[in-house]
Amino acid sequence: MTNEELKQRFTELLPGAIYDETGEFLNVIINSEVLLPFVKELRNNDTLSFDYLFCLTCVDWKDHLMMVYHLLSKDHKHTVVVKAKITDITNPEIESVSSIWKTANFHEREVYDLFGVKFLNHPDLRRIFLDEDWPGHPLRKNYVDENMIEI
Amino acid sequence: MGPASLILLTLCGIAFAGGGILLSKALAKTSVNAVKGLPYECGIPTEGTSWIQFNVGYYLFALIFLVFDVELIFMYPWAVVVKQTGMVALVEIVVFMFILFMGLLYAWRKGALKWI
Amino acid sequence: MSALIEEDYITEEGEFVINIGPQHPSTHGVLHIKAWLDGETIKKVQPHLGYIHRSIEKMSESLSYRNFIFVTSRMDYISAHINNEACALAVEKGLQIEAPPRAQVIRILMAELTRLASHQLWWGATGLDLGAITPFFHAFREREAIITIMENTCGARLTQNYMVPGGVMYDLHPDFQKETKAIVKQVKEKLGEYEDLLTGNVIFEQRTKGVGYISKEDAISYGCSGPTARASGVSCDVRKWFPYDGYDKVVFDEVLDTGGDCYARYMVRMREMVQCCDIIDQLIDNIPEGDFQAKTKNVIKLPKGEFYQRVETARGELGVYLVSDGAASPYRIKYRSPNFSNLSALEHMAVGGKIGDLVAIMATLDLVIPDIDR
Amino acid sequence: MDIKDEKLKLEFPGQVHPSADGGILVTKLDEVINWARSNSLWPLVFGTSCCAIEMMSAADAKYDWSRFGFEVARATPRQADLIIVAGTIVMKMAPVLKRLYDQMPEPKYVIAMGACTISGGPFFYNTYSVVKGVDHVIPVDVYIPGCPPRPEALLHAMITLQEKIKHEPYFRKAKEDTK
Repeated sequence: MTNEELKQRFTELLPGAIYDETGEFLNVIINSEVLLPFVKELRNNDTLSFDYLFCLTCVDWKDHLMMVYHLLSKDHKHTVVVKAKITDITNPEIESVSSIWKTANFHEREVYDLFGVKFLNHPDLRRIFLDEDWPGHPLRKNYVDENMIEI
Repeated sequence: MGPASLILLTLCGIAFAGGGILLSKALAKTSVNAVKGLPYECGIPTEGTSWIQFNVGYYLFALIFLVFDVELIFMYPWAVVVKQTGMVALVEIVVFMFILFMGLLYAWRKGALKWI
Repeated sequence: MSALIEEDYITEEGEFVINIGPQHPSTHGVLHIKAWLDGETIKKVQPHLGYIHRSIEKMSESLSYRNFIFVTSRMDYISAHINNEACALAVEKGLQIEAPPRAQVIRILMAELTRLASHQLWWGATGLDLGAITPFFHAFREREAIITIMENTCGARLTQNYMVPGGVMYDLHPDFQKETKAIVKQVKEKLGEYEDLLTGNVIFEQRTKGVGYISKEDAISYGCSGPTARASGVSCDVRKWFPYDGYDKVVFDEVLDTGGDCYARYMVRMREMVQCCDIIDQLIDNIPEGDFQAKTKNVIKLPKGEFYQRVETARGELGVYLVSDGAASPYRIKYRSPNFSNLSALEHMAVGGKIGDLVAIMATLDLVIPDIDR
Repeated sequence: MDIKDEKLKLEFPGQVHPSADGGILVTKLDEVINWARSNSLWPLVFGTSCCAIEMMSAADAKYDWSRFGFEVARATPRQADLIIVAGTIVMKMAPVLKRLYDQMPEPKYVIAMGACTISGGPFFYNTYSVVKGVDHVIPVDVYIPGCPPRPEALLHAMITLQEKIKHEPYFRKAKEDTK
């Protein structure tokens, strides 16, 4: 399906979505509360069937966190990037999608480890790279580390 | 070939083995630290105990091995005298091995050899 | 797969946990796997990562667009060229420039040589893991020859920093073509020898057939890519789906298998080696003339926005997600590494199997640990 | 680029040991022991990242470190005499490396292979999790620069280590370490 059809289908599912086509893929920007039902529909709907989540990450824009989900449908060969905006920076929280795509389990643990975003009802939310008692979350822009030699 | 040479042989054995160990204990420089005595498990402190119940299959395997090990021990004295005794010894050993072979078949049929 | 044995002899209070830890010959690096055992059968597998987490993504945020490329060859160092090519392509996508045709062909040649050398190292290491010492020495004979060819052109053996935004750093070594033809011919002859050593071996087949099965849906759901996914029938070759650098002009077919077990993953990589040789044969004789690098400014500044570039490394799909806010260094870079997702499927494949199967599964997953930890 | 200077002057944690001297008989005995030891150094199978591949190339037929007696690479520290730290050591890996080093029997030696083990290498700036140099964790005998160093460089480092072992005092009285 082309971007127009996709956009038209998404507005049916979620009227409040904002679209951005400047980049290579169609970006759908929604806020983090409505993520899970919307994304579950993307996965289970036969005409959309986004079954391959190939990149899940987070970008720290200083005033808000943006969760980015790159989705591809193996059957229909169309791609969409779902961006969930988390406004609460102090303790960011979002629904976990690991029940839909099993690859999200590890990716979400990495985002929790490096960004501090808590994923609700994630099966096994532990820090994946750093020790449990590591102060702070390194990839946040406000992360400060005294023994990191910076240039 | 009297008892003297036997005693001499055991003494030399003990001296050779004991000497090696004592020499290395005296000369070798040893470093003692906290983790030296602890078990090595890929660089991570071990977790939990290994004193737990494990599958009975392992015990059965060991048992069957023991049976054939002992069988071999009986063959040594047999091999020494088989020349003098002639055909009778051969028949004896065949019967002996046949009985043990039937034991193996029984264990096999009962599934003791099925690896867990 | 074989379910757990019917009655569970183990009383629950004694859980037998072993660490197939950071320093272990079969983990090809510092991957720590905690395995809960019942006798020899694996009940639960839990990979612990972070023993080689070198904070590459934090570091890339402070490097310029020319420097961050060469950090990625320290991530998946066995397919270093292809990693650098991914970053160079991402920057070119940002600048909307194209590498000249000669540079594109050189990039494809170097990428396929890297894939060949990487599969050979994987083949030697798999033999080593499953108890055969000789494949290791046979594999490194061809691999050393390929590395010497690359060394003559790029100057480095393992982490060849050769790809720059806009093309490649230098031109080819004068007798690059002659040597590459010789090595490709040698690899084609020796592949028969590889087959005799491992593929036909009865012990190898018993150790890998039916072990570590993963179905097509699970492979997609776990995000597997590369030979690991193609062995379960998932068509995911980035060179076919999203061709880059002129891969659409090259005739080769995507190697697919429906076995889904360790033996299928092994056979997919063996047949991929033949595909690499075919690609190199097609291109080695008609490398177009012209300059090997497009003009770019000294200090590269990408326009504000985000760019995603995918490449097919020897282990799967490497994605570079580059967010730039117009400054001289990237605002945020996420490397979607193939081994990270392939590893997440390890628990699905290993539970129920034996300890020896876990080693066979890890060998055929072809993991490179710094690519997982970044 | 304002690098804070006082942070860069990390103190050099290693010590320098002067070589010893002694009579004819004792030196001859030392030579025999050191000759035996230096020609049968068993490395531990320990590679964290890229340098491990160059170590494999050195172990392989073309560069072949078994010409110098290094062929037997043991998987457990209990039977290894030498750790070739091949690759970056990060903070989560440092206690593991220290534990492996402690569990090795005497005499044990360390070769720090690659720029990462000397000073953190390419991961010196802006990294929060890398140990800047492996001599913060374990005492090192021979350093090899390079990222990754060539197999010949690794062989040269091993020969240097063998030279160092050949001069090690065993029965001879070692001079007091001049602090």
